[in-house]
Amino acid sequence: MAPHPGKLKPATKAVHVRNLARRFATKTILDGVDLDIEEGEFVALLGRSGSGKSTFLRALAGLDHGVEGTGTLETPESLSVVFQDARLLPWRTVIQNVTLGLRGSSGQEAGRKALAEVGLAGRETAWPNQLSGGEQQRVALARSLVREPALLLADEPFGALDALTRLKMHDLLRELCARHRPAVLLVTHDVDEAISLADRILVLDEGRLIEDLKIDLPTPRDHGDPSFAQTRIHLLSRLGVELPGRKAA
Amino acid sequence: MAPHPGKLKPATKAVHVRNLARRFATKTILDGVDLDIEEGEFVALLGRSGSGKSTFLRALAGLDHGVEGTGTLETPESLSVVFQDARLLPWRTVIQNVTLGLRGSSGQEAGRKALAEVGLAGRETAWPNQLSGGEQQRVALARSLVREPALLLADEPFGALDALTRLKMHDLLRELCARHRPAVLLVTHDVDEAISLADRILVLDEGRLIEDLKIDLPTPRDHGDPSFAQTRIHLLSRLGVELPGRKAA
Amino acid sequence: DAPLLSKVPPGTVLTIGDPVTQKALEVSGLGKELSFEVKWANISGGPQTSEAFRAHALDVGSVAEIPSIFANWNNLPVRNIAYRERRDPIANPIYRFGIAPGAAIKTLADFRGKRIAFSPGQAQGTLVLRALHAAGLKSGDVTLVELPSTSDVYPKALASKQVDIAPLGGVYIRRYITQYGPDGATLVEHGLRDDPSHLYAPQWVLDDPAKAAALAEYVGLWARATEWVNRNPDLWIKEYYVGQQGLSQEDGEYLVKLNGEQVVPSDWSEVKKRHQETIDLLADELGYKSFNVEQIFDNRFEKLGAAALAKSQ
Amino acid sequence: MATTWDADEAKLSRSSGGRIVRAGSRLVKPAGSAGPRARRRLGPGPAIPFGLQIGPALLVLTWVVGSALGWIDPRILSAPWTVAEAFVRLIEQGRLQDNFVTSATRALLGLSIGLLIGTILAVIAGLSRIGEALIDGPVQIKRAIPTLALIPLLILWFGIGESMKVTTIALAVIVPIYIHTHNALRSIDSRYVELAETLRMSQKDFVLQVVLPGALPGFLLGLRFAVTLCWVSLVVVEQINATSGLGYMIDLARNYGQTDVILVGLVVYVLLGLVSDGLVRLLERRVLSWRRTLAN
Amino acid sequence: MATTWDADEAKLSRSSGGRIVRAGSRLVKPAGSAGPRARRRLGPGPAIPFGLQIGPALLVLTWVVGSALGWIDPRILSAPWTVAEAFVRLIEQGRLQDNFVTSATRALLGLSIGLLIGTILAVIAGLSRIGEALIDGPVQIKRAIPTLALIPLLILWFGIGESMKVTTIALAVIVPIYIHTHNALRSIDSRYVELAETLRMSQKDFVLQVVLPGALPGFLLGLRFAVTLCWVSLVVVEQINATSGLGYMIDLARNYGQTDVILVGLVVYVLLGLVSDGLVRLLERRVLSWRRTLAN
Ligand SMILES: Nc1ncnc2c1ncn2[C@@H]1O[C@H](COP(=O)(O)OP(=O)(O)OP(=O)(O)O)[C@@H](O)[C@H]1O
Ligand SMILES: Nc1ncnc2c1ncn2[C@@H]1O[C@H](COP(=O)(O)OP(=O)(O)OP(=O)(O)O)[C@@H](O)[C@H]1O
Ligand SMILES: [Mg+2]
Ligand SMILES: [Mg+2]
Repeated sequence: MAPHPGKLKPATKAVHVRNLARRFATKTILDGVDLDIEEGEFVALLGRSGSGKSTFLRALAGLDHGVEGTGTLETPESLSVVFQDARLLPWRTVIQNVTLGLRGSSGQEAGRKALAEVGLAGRETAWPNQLSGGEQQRVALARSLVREPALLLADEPFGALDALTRLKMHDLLRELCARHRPAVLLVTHDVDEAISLADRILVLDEGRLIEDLKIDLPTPRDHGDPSFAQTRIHLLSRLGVELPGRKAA
Repeated sequence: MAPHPGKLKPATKAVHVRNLARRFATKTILDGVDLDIEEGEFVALLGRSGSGKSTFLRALAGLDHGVEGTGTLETPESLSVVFQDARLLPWRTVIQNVTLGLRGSSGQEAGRKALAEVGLAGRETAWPNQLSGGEQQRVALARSLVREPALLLADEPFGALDALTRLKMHDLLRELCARHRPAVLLVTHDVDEAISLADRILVLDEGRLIEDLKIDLPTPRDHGDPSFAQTRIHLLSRLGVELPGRKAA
Repeated sequence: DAPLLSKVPPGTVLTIGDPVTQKALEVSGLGKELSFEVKWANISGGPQTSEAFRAHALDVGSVAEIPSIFANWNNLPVRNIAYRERRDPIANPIYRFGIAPGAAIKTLADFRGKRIAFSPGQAQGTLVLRALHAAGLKSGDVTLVELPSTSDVYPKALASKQVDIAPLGGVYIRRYITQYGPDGATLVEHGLRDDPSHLYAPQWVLDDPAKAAALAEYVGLWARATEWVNRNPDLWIKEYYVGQQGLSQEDGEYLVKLNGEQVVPSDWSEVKKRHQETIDLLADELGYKSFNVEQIFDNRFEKLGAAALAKSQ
Repeated sequence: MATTWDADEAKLSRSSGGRIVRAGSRLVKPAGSAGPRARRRLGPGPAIPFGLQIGPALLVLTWVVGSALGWIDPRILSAPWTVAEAFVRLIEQGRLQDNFVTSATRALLGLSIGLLIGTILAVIAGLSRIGEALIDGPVQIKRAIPTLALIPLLILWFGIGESMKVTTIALAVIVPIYIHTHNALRSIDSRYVELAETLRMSQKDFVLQVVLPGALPGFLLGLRFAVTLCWVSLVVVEQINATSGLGYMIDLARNYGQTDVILVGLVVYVLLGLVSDGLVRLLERRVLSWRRTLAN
Repeated sequence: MATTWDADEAKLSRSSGGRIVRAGSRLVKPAGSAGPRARRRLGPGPAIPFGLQIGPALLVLTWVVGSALGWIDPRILSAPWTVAEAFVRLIEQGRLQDNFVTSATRALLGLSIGLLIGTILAVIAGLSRIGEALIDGPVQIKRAIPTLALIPLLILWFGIGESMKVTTIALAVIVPIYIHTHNALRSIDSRYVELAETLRMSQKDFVLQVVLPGALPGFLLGLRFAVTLCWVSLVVVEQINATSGLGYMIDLARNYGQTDVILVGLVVYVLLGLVSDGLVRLLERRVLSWRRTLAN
């Protein structure tokens, strides 16, 4: 692929991807992905297990040193990643993990506040391995949010959370988006979650984005709304779930 | 608490727990839990993040060496755990992880078959860190299933799976239960998943089981069924989610 | 002491740490005359030999005068059983004092106030003490710098002017002067006798009649080997220095010349007198209790070496 | 046919049907006390109090009993009381204390310098390929050359004074510190490095928060080697122009064949080694308290 | 104001608005080739080909140039060509080969025995507190005693023959193998131990599948120390009743002040050390290929 480093997109595009391909050995994972995300846009990415969602996120974050591939990528420098695993440094306390690399007492303060927002006030000095799975995930979320990035890449950040905590985290994320308007790319397995949060939903399959759906429902979105249900059924069918009368979890 | 090692329950109880308490430092996590699970019974356990579900499972599995506590526990010796993290040995290949500790070529054969069942045929010789999050979780599931335990303790075994893969795994689990009739204790955050799989649903809160609900719906269960929806609403309210018109994810 | 048996009982085994004689016996063919079994050990030097004695791993060793003295001070009863010296000891000393480049030292008397390399417990160390004694100095009149005498530590210490004086032996004498002579390095002769060479054995070996008889036989061969080396310098250079020790022909010739001719006297009274002086000096300088020299000589062996030589000629 | 596995306050039994029953209360004391064991525990279990002291104590016991019963030839290995007498004598003469102070100064000075240099070299070589290219080879070379053979060169460069001794010790210490820290650094899980990259950490923060704490277990293992090495090196360096010091004391005694003094020296070495190692292990337990490993 | 970060086949630039642009294709060669770098990479980056050989090569270069230009006094450090001549001479005489074979036999025998015993001791002490109580102390004691000072005792117990030499080397090797393996074993993440417990693995399977592979990185680091130690120990053991061997050769040359032969000996040591260490590192890369660390 010919490089086009000169053709910078207008600054309103937060993410600009053209013809992105990634391969592991003989297996092609991404096969010509094109994507633009506007500033402040909230995009959800769905896809089967093993379809390449994490691979795509890692490419966007520039973490795939040494992975074979081609394509053009443009992202803001200020981006933040919530990894699929919580990825807390085991040798730093919870608060140290949140404020990693932040400077001064304002960083400390912000870290403490973010921890409280994810419901972990008072656990500042615990070691990561003293937390439950969901608690670890929330610390990782707090670590990303406290940085107020221009682009937030989140790989199933709510996977280990119960219904109530999950709703709280949705509210937290919405609030953050309203305040700082970051572009968000959220990987999730929960179709309802995608519909209720995102402006746009992508489905990745066989290395390509086979679906790019604008969601034009009013917020807050009602799960009972017929168009909500219709969108759900459409997306599930794109994911291969075609069971009328049986609603996927 | 006075020990009652003599009072063995009749053998039809797979799990027999009385007055189980567990504490970390000053924090009481389990505070007098009583539970009986019949042989072949499928029990789902719901609870907020940090409510002590994993702690309870670890106590049942006898893994909480050195955790402070009291109570009586009785479990079959042949039990198997799917941990909340996939917990694959990074230095063993996928197939070696599945057949860990199994003997002979029959073990190999069973391992290969289990891998195929979770959709990972052909990935036998990959290293765990070459798998996606959901793939790792499925390997861990295969490792547990291949052992055909009398008691299966599974800590959010489907958390990282997409809708389709998750349905397939549900079917796989149901099939295994039909064949070997193990007692199952499944921790999940997905209320619908709990309702569609379990014979009984427990809710853990503040160290106690605040709900013990028999599910008497016919199988396969229809998510659209009014009593399904009612059960969902009831359970969600027990989990603190009380938003009429807004259905939790 | 029980008189020596005239014949070595069959089955006697002796472990001998005397690699030079071993080679001489081999090259000269004298080794074939040994009537008992020998296990050779490549061990030399006082501390090592004494350690091997202590472990009962060795029956006899070949050293200079000092080790037997220290062994007796430290609970290891040993005795000298053979003695040889150089034909012209003052002209053919083993050691000379190397003088650091630029240090104006011409005689022993100039040692006052200087830094001297000193290795306690080794022959070189004792030589330093004896030289000071001869010059009428006490050890407090100089600075003794403790350094091991192994390897080229002494020449290096002299060359880098870390010490003013150090006893040098063997090839190091010549090498030091060729290398650092141009910078002003010199040598000083000490004019003392530093030539005694002994065979010594632990008391428990000497108390074993069979081993004692074997030792007696060995002393005879040892004397004849010494004489053989005196007479066959060329073959000795070729077989030992060049062939075994890996030296150049030139170095071999130099060492043969430096060693001069070694003789085995039939009378120990002279050496005992000098030995007693050394014991007294060391006792005085190092704070040990002096003892009678007779304690470390086994007189049963006194005549054996010279007798064997006389018989063979 | 229930088998009781643990009688400590609580019961764990196996009933006939292949079932595990556990009952009773347990109060876990701060560290290492045994609660009722759940299933066959594969780890080593809780620590035995003063467990690490049992081996050495048995050795001393063997020595005492063997000497008392005459099994050990005192010419070969002096009896403990002979050594104890020599110990007392050396202390009364003030020699042991003096030698110890001299040696400790040298050893600790060399240790500190070696620690600092070794760690810095390891970080440079660990984080930069060029640094590694320049540093790693020379350290491997230093390590391949026996110290004894290096001494003449060190004399040439550093003379025969204190600086040569401290340098030799520091050079000895650098090796394990460098190799362990470098290895530990390079073994840090790449997931944490990725994390640091996305957090846009400064190089300094990366070193201080990710690399050094992550490499700490390796560094501490290196430190365990370093603390004994700095004592052991004394025997070599104090052969050169020393008039006091533990190594000097042993060297002198070896030259004269004073077995009891040698043994006093060795006993002091052993004590120093055990105490130093014990201190590092204590430190290890404290600063690595975040770890959950087979050991606890 | 776009800065190009990497010119390798592709472009990574920073545009003025704090944005990162990457474009172009990259074909990743099997190992270590640099693709376009995404963001500032905090790790050391891809390996430099033959990087580890650069340091030693520079040292040799300094030696050659320094000697040729007369900066290095040949009395202090013989010139490389003098050493090369000695090398050739020793090989022609067959001495170097003979000595090497003798030494290699001793070293490798000692290494094998030490490896075996060290690993077994580490596993026993790692998995049982009683084993640790009995084994750990004595190993620490061995380690605290300078080999030089231990020799007299070893002579007492093993005589002055080959068995003493091989034993001394084996004892030297046991220390790093034991300590590293034991430490690595104890550092295995308790999560994997828990897993093994729930899988009802046999003790044997636990050791073979969990403990040993998990402790392998530590063991291999110990092996790196062991392989150089077995060569370095020769200098000490071959002072005692040896008639051939590299250590003996150096000793003899030291007696006669043959500086060129000494240097040949040291060069051989360095080569042996570098090659042994390199082999273990190669092995490391192969058997630890499952790891994703800072290094790759
Ligand atoms: N280092 C690697 N080497 C080889 N194959 C890899 C590697 N990393 C990932 N893969 C494979 O690439 C595919 C895509 O992986 P990826 O992690 O992107 O999936 P995913 O969509 O995130 O899946 P999940 O929802 O399960 O997390 C998977 O089949 C995985 O096995
Ligand atoms: N080793 C420990 N030390 C101190 N507190 C701990 C420890 N392990 C767990 N906890 C605390 O105990 C509580 C229960 O943890 P547990 O892992 O059982 O929660 P959980 O119900 O599984 O939550 P999740 O759904 O998030 O996984 C949590 O608040 C956790 O922080
Ligand atoms: Mg993924
Ligand atoms: Mg949990």
